[in-house]
Amino acid sequence: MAETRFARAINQALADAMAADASVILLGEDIAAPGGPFSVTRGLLDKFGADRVRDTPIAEAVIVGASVGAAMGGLKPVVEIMFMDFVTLAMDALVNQAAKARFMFGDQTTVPMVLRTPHGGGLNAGPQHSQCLEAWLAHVPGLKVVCPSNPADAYALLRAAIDDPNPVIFVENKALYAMKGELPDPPPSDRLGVARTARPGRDATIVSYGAAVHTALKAAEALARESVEAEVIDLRSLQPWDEAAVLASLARTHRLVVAHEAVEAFGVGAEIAARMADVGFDELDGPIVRVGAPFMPVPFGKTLEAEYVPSADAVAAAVRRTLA
Amino acid sequence: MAETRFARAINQALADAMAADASVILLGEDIAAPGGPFSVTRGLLDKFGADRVRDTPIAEAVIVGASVGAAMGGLKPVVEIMFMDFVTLAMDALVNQAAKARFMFGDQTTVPMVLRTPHGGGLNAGPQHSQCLEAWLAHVPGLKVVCPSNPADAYALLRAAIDDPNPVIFVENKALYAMKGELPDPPPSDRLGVARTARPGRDATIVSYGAAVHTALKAAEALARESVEAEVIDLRSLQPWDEAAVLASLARTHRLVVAHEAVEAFGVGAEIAARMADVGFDELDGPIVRVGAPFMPVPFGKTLEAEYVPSADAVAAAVRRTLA
Amino acid sequence: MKQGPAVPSRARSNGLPARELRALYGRMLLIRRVEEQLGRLFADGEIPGFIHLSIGQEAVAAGVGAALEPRDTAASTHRGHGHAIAKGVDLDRFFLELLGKQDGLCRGRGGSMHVADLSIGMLGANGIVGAGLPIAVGSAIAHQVRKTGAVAVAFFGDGALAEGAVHESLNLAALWKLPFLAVCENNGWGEFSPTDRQLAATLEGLAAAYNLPWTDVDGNDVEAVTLAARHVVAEARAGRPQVLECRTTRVRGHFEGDPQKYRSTEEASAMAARDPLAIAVKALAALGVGEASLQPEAAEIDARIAAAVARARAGALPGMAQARAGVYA
Amino acid sequence: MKQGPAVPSRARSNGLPARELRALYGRMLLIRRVEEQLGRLFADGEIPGFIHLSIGQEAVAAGVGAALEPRDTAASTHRGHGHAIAKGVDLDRFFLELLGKQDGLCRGRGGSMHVADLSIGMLGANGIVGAGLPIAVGSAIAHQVRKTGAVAVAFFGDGALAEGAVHESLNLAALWKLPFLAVCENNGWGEFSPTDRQLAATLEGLAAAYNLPWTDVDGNDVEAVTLAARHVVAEARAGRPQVLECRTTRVRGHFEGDPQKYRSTEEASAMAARDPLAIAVKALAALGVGEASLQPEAAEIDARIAAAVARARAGALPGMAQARAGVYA
Ligand SMILES: Cc1ncc(C[n+]2csc(CCOP(=O)(O)OP(=O)(O)O)c2C)c(N)n1
Ligand SMILES: Cc1ncc(C[n+]2csc(CCOP(=O)(O)OP(=O)(O)O)c2C)c(N)n1
Ligand SMILES: [Mg+2]
Ligand SMILES: [Mg+2]
Repeated sequence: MAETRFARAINQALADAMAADASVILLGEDIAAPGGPFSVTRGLLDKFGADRVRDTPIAEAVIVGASVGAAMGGLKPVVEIMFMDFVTLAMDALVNQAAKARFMFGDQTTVPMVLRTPHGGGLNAGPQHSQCLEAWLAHVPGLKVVCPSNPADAYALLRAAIDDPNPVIFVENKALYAMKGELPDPPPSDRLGVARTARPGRDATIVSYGAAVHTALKAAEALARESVEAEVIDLRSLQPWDEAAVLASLARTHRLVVAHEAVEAFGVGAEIAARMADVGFDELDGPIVRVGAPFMPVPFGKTLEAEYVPSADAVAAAVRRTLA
Repeated sequence: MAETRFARAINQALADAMAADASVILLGEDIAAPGGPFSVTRGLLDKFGADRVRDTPIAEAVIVGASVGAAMGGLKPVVEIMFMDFVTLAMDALVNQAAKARFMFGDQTTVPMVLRTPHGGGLNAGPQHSQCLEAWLAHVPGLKVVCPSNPADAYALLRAAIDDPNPVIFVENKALYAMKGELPDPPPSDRLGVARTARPGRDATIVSYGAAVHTALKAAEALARESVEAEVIDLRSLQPWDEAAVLASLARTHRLVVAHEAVEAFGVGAEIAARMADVGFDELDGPIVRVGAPFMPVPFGKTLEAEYVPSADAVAAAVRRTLA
Repeated sequence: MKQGPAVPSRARSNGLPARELRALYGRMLLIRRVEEQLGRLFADGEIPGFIHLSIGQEAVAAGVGAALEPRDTAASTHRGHGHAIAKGVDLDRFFLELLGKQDGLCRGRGGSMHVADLSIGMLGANGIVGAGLPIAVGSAIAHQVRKTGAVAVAFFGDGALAEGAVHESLNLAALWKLPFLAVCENNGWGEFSPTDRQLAATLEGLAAAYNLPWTDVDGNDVEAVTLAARHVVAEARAGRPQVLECRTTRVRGHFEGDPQKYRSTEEASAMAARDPLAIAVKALAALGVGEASLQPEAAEIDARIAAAVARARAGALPGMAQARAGVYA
Repeated sequence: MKQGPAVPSRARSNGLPARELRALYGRMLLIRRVEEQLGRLFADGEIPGFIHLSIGQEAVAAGVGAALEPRDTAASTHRGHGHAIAKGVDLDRFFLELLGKQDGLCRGRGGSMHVADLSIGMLGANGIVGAGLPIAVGSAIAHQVRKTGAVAVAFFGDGALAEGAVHESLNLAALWKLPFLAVCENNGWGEFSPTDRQLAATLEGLAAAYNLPWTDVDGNDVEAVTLAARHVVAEARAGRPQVLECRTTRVRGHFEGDPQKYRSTEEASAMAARDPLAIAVKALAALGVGEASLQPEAAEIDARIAAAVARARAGALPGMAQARAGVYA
């Protein structure tokens, strides 16, 4: 057991995966010599050499597209997109190539690549450096999407993502990079698609992922002071997501709130809510309430951004509303 | 009143908008001299000249990005992306530039552009020429998204989209291009965000848009033979969408089905369902059932694609299920 | 064959031996007859979707294909039948795919625009203009890292030069000295518009800008293409990425069914004079191989195709359950 | 000033009159002092987010800015303060924006990376590398269609040359003969990596490929930049799109707070020798304008900035309701 920061856990997962498998390579802007804009890849160039840890030009379309070709050619590329907002420049490679190659070529190939990218606000980085766009990718058959909420999960899920034969989008909330947490020794392993109960409770279920899990936990604490015991489910994996776990929780609590930092409308929470309004309908004793960012670009100004990012108060209010 | 094909109604809307406003220009691959791959822009080059009707290089990123700059510069560009699958190449321009310019520049400018693009299957065009990706764009604050189901709406909504000071994505289902319908004379005008009741009914509400409206209507006919009267709501506009109309229908029928051609998971229907599971919860007497494409790329083969595209049977079964 | 400044000037070599030229002719004829057969099947409604035929461009596929080794990889375009055949795709499974059948190369899920055969390094046709280049660049990275000794080739059309991804790819290939070859099939058209109305640049100029050796060749002369391809493939294999531009002719419409109102009759006759098969026949005659002696091979090809078509017609349709199971590995 | 082949060779002109050079010096000094002030405010935690300073690159902004008319439009980059100031942005509203205040140019919603002032044709800084070019191309289309007689300028860094959108833009501008000028600020760096490790191409070569006249200028010599810019702006205005490459120096880190471990002390001293302000001071001295006579202006600038900062600090914070109302027109 060692106390490790989130960013460092990712670094260690990359290092361990590269040590275990010579076919794992890293690509990205300023990831090699400079060690990554958030220092996530620091030291890996020295450990594994310039052939396997590559600083790329500022050219998102080709570095993601080349990752597809490299993955079809026997490598396991892990490509970094500096801010999730920039996946807009690599959507063809992700959606029309990576996601479809296995299916459209009749199961001839796999595309074992991982795209790591940070999302989320909190840095006042403004409208083009803060977006949470994971709902797009979860809508694309052939992609998997993962979003850890703590260092141990970051390690375990990244190892699982690299081992996965399919293209996996690994989303890292920037606000979590500095977070400390226990990283068991030997470090944990896991598989994709399994949720975790972050806090048990019987009165309402709060489904969340990434940094919003901590918001949900804060809300649960506040609610506990009102004798409302909210169960917090950390999805960890968004595509596939653990429908059984959410349904099982709902069957105990009969109330559902879904919380995430992404824009609420047409966000990941919509799918969770919609699915539960179908398969979980008989369990529902109150409206399904979502908490997400308002329908606006992420504002730059400090006070604006602080109001923009969904708060524990908002999550607690949502739970109260569905219990009312 | 004149019987007009869907493609022709779009052509007329473009011609009328260009005649009415010299700032409307058209951009796209093979839209000018060749008249468009689906002949939608036929004749417009002759009518309005090469300055206003421009064949572009095969370069989606710049033609959409340039449309943003042109819109900020006093023009009203209508840009065609040949297949919706290719918006993957223009997402930065749409999402980081067009959608945000007004907001992030503090209301200084508007971006009055329209992006027309066909989606949907039925042509056996395969995994990269058939996708329905509108859910992505509906998730982006600053964009509007429209998807007409018939020639009159295609005309009216396209005129409204061109008049709108915001960037509007105008989605045309390829299977509808040949569809005939009445185009009133003078042609209809409308505003964005208003749904239409395509068929009234009291037993269940089917919410749909685009080509799937016709699937829903067929399902409603079949259900009527079983004495189930389904109301079919044609959303027409997906962002913003007419929540009040859907809620009002639900308040009468108490059962909800959402049907579209896009992949069900994380699709547009998720938002409708999630919203109704919140604000419409008290009205619901049965599960909300969604009907969408299965979670797989659009397959090429005839029989596969035929099974892939959601059927009237599937919609009818969904209604029966929520009524059970 | 004209070469860019970065390649040592090299006179058109003594030419290929008759045996090799004959084999190339056979390969081109196979492509031609397959395309013609596909045209008929499409007209008869037996092929779903749309298909882009490479008639008039066979020499590029055959010549480049002949210069490649089995371990080499190739990413193709929407007009990819010739590339697949030249790389050595199984004809039965090719036709099965085009007809959307279960035993097709892609199990009937991809069709003409996605024909792939990874077992022979054919990385797939591609429905997205320009998208094959990043994939081939990535394949070249795999070759480089894994030291396979192989080369990755990207075929692309002249129209694709307007796409940003093509530039990003050329830059990366040049920067990282990848075993990469970019083959441009310059047929003068991008769909229904001449490419000179789409491009302000020439590939010669672009290659020079990226410091990539550029070789220009008559893409309808299979002997010239083969000789040039051998040279550039060898260079690429040695870590000197290359650009090969093949001037060629799109004889049919952009896709089958295209009425081609935008083309002149002069162009058609100019193209006829440049028919790659006729050029090869003439070259063979000069080497003493008479046209009559080529007949048996033609008959053989036709029989092979007929058999493939028969099998494809008889092939089972794919089932939805298996298709759905193929989304993830 | 070195010019590409497509522009008639033109000797460095006789130079600017002292009055003009002095004004340019003043503009550069304003940019420098603003940047320095921003650096301090950032270090003190008064500026949210991150900021990229243009210290060492002032001559590009001032020189190109001086060659533009009010009706001309300019799209900028993440390193855009100088461009905005040179185009004539209101300093109070600029500082208000950087501090995230309600009366900022963007009502506190955009900050440093999105400073825009449409009233003076400043189309916005941009957080996406390369994204300013398509926007400027579109602005040039608007100028062309609307016959405004104006030019659209895109500033971009050398690192942006790897982005596909830049190529698509150069091609379209050349093809459509747009009143368009691409200004590359070549400072040798893309973030923390030298651009020669990112680019296999030179802009000279690329411009030549697109048939765009290319002009190379010492980007730290404001006189040279101004003269070159006047020429290329006039050409662009006449429908002959242009590329202007300015060799310049990024004196600070990529962003404020960057410890710059990747840079050598030699580079720092080489940059010091090329300081655009010092170069201008020397040129002014040669024209008889002594350093002492420049002091009053410096004091004026400092006072102006101090007032702007004071106003910005006192500025009201933006409200969420108004922000939300700004998403759609
Ligand atoms: C990204 C993208 N844009 C547009 C298209 C539509 N399209 C298919 S082929 C083609 C023309 C391509 O021209 P070229 O690259 O010269 O190839 P050719 O057809 O001449 O072989 C176009 C525009 C596409 N498939 N993908
Ligand atoms: C599309 C995109 N990729 C990456 C980044 C991150 N980034 C910001 S500035 C920069 C370097 C740009 O270098 P250059 O264009 O030379 O401009 P300079 O910083 O030297 O002025 C990078 C990689 C970004 N903002 N946008
Ligand atoms: Mg072509
Ligand atoms: Mg730079």
